[in-house]
Amino acid sequence: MTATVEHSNGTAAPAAFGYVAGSAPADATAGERVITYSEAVREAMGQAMAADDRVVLLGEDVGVYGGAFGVSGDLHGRFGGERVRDTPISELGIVGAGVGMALSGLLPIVEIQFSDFTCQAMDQIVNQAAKIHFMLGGAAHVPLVLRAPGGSGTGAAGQHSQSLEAWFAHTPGLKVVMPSNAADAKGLLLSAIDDPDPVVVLEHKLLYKTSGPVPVEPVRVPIGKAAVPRRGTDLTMVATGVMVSRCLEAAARLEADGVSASVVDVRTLTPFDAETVLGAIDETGRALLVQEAPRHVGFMSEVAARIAESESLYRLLAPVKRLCGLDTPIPYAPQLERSVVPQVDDVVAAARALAVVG
Amino acid sequence: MTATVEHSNGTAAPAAFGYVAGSAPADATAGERVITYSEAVREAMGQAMAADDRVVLLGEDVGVYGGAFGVSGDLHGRFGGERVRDTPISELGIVGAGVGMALSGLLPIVEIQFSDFTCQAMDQIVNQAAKIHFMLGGAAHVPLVLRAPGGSGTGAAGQHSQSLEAWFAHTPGLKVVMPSNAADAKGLLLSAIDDPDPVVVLEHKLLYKTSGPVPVEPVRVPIGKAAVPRRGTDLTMVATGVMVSRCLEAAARLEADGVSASVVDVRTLTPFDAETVLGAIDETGRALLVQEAPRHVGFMSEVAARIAESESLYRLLAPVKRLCGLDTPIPYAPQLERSVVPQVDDVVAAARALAVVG
Amino acid sequence: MTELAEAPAASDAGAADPRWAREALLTMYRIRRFEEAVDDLFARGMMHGTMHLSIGQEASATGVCAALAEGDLIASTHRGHGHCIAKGADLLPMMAELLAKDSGYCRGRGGSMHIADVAKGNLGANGIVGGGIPIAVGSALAQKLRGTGAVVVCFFGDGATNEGAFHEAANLAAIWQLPVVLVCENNKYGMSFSTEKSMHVATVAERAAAYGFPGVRVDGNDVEAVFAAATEAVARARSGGGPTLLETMTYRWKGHSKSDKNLYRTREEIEQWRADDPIADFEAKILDAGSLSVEDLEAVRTQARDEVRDAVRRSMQAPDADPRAFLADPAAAVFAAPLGSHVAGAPAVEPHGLGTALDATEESK
Amino acid sequence: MTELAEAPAASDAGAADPRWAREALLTMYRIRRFEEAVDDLFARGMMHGTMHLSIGQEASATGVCAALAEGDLIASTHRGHGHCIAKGADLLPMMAELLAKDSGYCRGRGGSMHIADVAKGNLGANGIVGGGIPIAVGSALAQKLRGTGAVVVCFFGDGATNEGAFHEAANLAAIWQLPVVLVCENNKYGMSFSTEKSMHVATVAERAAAYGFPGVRVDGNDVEAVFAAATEAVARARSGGGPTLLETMTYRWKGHSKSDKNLYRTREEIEQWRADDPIADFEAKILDAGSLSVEDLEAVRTQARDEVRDAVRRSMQAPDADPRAFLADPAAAVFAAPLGSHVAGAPAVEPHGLGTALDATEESK
Ligand SMILES: Cc1ncc(C[n+]2csc(CCOP(=O)(O)OP(=O)(O)O)c2C)c(N)n1
Ligand SMILES: Cc1ncc(C[n+]2csc(CCOP(=O)(O)OP(=O)(O)O)c2C)c(N)n1
Ligand SMILES: [Mg+2]
Ligand SMILES: [Mg+2]
Repeated sequence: MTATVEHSNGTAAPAAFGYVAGSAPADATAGERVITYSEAVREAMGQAMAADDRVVLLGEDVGVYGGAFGVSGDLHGRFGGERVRDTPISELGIVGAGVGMALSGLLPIVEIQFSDFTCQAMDQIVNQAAKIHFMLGGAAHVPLVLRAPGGSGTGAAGQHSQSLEAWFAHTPGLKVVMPSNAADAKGLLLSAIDDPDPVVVLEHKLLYKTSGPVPVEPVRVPIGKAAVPRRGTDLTMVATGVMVSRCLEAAARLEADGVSASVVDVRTLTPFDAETVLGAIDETGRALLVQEAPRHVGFMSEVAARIAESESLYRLLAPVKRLCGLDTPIPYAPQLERSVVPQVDDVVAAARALAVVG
Repeated sequence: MTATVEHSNGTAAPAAFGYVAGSAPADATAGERVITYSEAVREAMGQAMAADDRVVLLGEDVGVYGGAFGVSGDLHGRFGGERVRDTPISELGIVGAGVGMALSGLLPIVEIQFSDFTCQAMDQIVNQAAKIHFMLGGAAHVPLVLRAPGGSGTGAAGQHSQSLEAWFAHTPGLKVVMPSNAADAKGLLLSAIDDPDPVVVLEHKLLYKTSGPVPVEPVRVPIGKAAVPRRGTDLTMVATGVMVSRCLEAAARLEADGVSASVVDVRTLTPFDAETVLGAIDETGRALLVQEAPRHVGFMSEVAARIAESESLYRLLAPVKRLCGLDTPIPYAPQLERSVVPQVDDVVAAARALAVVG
Repeated sequence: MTELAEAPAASDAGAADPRWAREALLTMYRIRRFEEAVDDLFARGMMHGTMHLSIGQEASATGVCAALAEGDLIASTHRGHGHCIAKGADLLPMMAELLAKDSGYCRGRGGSMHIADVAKGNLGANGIVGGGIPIAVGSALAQKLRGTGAVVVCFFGDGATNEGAFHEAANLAAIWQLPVVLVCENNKYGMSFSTEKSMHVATVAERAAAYGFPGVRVDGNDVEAVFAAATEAVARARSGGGPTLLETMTYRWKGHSKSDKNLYRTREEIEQWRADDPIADFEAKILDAGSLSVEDLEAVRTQARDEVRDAVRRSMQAPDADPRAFLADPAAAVFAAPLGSHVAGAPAVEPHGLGTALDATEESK
Repeated sequence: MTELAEAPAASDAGAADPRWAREALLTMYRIRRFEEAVDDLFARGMMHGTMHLSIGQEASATGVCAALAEGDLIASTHRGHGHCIAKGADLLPMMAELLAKDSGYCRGRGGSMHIADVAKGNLGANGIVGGGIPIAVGSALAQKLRGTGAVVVCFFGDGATNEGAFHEAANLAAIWQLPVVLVCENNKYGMSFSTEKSMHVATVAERAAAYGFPGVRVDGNDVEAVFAAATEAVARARSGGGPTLLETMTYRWKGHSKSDKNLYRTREEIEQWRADDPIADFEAKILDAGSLSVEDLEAVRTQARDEVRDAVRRSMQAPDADPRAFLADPAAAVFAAPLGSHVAGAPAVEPHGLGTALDATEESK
């Protein structure tokens, strides 16, 4: 599971909805080095905090402990407890506090230890943060960043392993990103901090320790742009989160068999970059949609729907194929846990089958 | 907006997952009379409570007040405050209490005043109720019924008008039903009370005052079966909740223009009756998918995905068309509120356009 | 940091001070007349949605907001017209909002339950019981970090104190010793469920014991008493002494909302509380103190009545919120427009000790 | 209604009573040896996931559960091995669960954070901080409505008392005067955040003041003191006197979980608490009282060690949870199998005063 460089060359092009970063971007190819995904997240936060006193981080154990997954690391040492603020175990309270801070001149980043605990804070995320700008007729906005790791693979079982992106993507007023590699982890987070609207950044536990080249400078990856880290001719894999690297690995293996696959990294679920995603599907006429979350009413349902209601439908050479997590909670036992979400072998098998249909 | 009888003849056929009601159903055609949707819900609760002391209702203002929408009505008078229990404003607490009651020999029905307030209780719904049976390896189960009205149209604005069914449908371990008429409101609720698993029953505020024929006897409508209240030849409308009656009205109007439409009432979102829904789409080759919820990653995305990945794809005469709520919160002003969710005119227009494509 | 206007000292204030008395009375009348007009418009089918009226509770909003300085903030509730008016909102855009006009505070998108007047320091009503409390606490944390000196008041009802949001937010306010005043307007019912049944303690105020800050109960129908207690709590907050839970005992004369059949309370109880009319009580005190004349009071009444009539008349004539404009670009309504700075929604208080934007810093690289 | 076994009277119990002392000591050793084995298996890479060990906290689980009668229930936490063992679970299916075996309590689907032994009255561990509290309260409401006479104990940590779930559930328990004991195991930290920082009151026990029921703090490392306090609270609950918040002061010797580098506490603090070893303390008391001999204590230790070794050995040999069987019908794992009655998950207590099922009634029509 290696992160790739091809799709990490984000530039601070205007994001959707007209929000433009205030300065020209640094050149993305200059000054890269290989760091981990979690270092990249930390670097983004550190650079933003150094540059702007309004940026603050709060969450459970983000201080001396350095974060449940070690992501905040030394930020507490660098910026102190006022700006890197440990909180009690009160997800609803701290997301709400983030909303209030965002309404009052700060740029808060709230870390939720596991994305599963957003359940505790759904009112503040959905009924407050997402809707305030709209309900107030534009009189206020909520520049809140919510960071939370999702996903399975660590044996943490049903309440600590969910992939909940579909809920957030279905909530008008939220922007939702899922960085799949270190460079995007940094660049998308910088864009999220920049963004005047609430942005949910869904990181992935298994990716934290993966590495990739990341620009030294605070280079934003625009919210609203998908990436195409690999182009092939026989089928197009569309993936989110940890599934992007699985698809890339599968694509590499398939190449040996003479099957040539494109891989699209959705990156931004809302706003969704239909142009890039459908364009890449049109090129091959076969779509394999891969997500970790359960299939039923998941994000890939939306991608399939976009195909079904567009001209892309006429370019399909085979029915769309979704490869998703089973419609079950995530079990504890490693052998069961692996069996309920797509693995590289599953992607290879599904791709092979799809490549010959029709 | 009139409820129809065609698809209300539920029988207590075995529901999905092998759960069979313990007795033969009463004959559904016998002993019907016209009552409102909210009377039908109340009747189901009353009959279940009369028949089984384990059935209890709890929620905010369900007692003397009779429920925020008057649904519980006289149940408090009939069954007393122990079994029709007013609670403080504590959604998380009362859903959790329902889970504990369900684990301890009772059959609780928890009413949430507006489905928007499930946000407060998501932990108990999603991390507890939905997963306990699975996480405990089957050692316990949670026969909890969660009733909550969703939908817009009453001027209650963004925090009181959401249609959140996609979240619940995407949560493994929950069964999700959306009765669209009075008979189903009774019959699906009876099945939900019968069901050994947690069932989320999403009622609709605008439907509460609509009427339709409802069996006097406690006739269950099986969970897991869609209904086809109208069969046509030119296109198939697939709808949920309040959109079913809008589609039926639209279909009646279209008939005058020579456009013949089927209408499918999904009724059960999980488990989803793909056979009936896709079967009805196959018959016409044109699918108009209609929901009140925002389009992006909504339930109709799943229906579209099912088409796109099945043989139904080859029978399509035109791309699938979704007609959904806008991807915005629900605004307050009546003219704005109407404009963000599909109205009968919108269905008619979309159907007309779809009928001539391809 | 902007200097905050001084709040009137408690000693000057009260029925005996003609200026203060007139202001407080006018505010209470504005609230009452505004809500009577709303009630009427609703009854005549000219208003949409549902309405939660605070008639009978005017002294609480008025006394609390009178204790605030310019730049201070409030977060309000579903029963928020009074808070909004007491915090200085204009009646015209308020009424326009309720009448679904484009000139309403929320351009017709929010309605009664979401009216905010951010410029005046009202962070907004809230349709979610308890929803505003964590937000107010977060705003207070921002005031503290930014060193603005501003105090945040959060209004909520007795019923809201049974929500987890109250608990979590109160605890955060306590541990961080934030400049916030938690004002619980105890009108004896959360919808239909009485405080006797919804909690097993006699007062909401004593719930402060769980957080280690003062809890104070006051006659919420006595505008002077509310003002005095709020002034003390605000002073504590402003001086770094941390939060206070202030419980104002009051009563709503009208039903909870439009669906209320008043089955859970007796006519006698309602009558008894109506006899304790905060406005009439205060008028009697004013006349006792001799600070204003009967004619002065009449003038206040007339002014409030005229302002409300004017707001109704003018908003009736205003253009409706326009779905076509809205539908042309719904995303523009959902997401914030491009902004030079993120600081919007904040009161007109300069950041203190806070640096420049990331972009500016980058440019200087 | 099933008659509940009498809990041992507090007067008989303690170090001086050989039977009680032996049982309590054995339970504490079982917990410690079990968790040491887990720690070891984990360190050797033979165990998956993460583990929250309660080593150092054994007296709390043991003393509380000793106060319970058969048919009473508990709800537990992420740090739940001790509760589970103290409530009578078998070590073999516990260990098998952690080793991802099909014979585990949860068939490998739950792991450490979801172990339940419903038959023994353990409603389950919970991966969600505070998640079990409303569930325990609901179970207590069911006991009351069904007239079972059973009491429900809910364990949670100090950190959990900052969650809204604690507040809402405590309030429900209070207003309905439920037979529930809320046991807060205060080990001074919620992960890394100390109670001094996470709350502005000195004790968790005083938070009971917000709900109007007793709050009691006890030395959680003294199994006799815990037992005595729990016995009183359980008796209150059983006799209709409502809930108690019981705060047991204790300490976890190990890190919060596997990711803990112990940066937030000092070596001295850890050493100081390790010196207050609940097991060694109790052994000293037993020897003081002369109820058991040194050889008796040695026999207890041996028994616990052997039981744990046996559980490890036998579960290592047991078949793994099988993905093929699982994948053959995942829905069968997610949803309940057809059941003649809904009553499962309930303790083996007969319904009291409750009627027949809807189906039966219908048949009789
Ligand atoms: C989270 C949530 N639950 C329930 C409701 C429905 N509701 C609106 S107001 C209200 C009563 C609130 O009582 P209280 O806090 O005492 O305020 P009051 O209405 O008395 O001013 C209820 C139950 C809601 N809006 N939000
Ligand atoms: C809702 C929720 N928030 C955060 C966590 C992560 N977490 C697991 S245990 C824990 C600390 C709990 O502290 P406490 O309640 O004192 O129990 P202890 O671990 O000390 O036994 C945290 C923050 C969680 N599991 N659930
Ligand atoms: Mg109230
Ligand atoms: Mg602790």
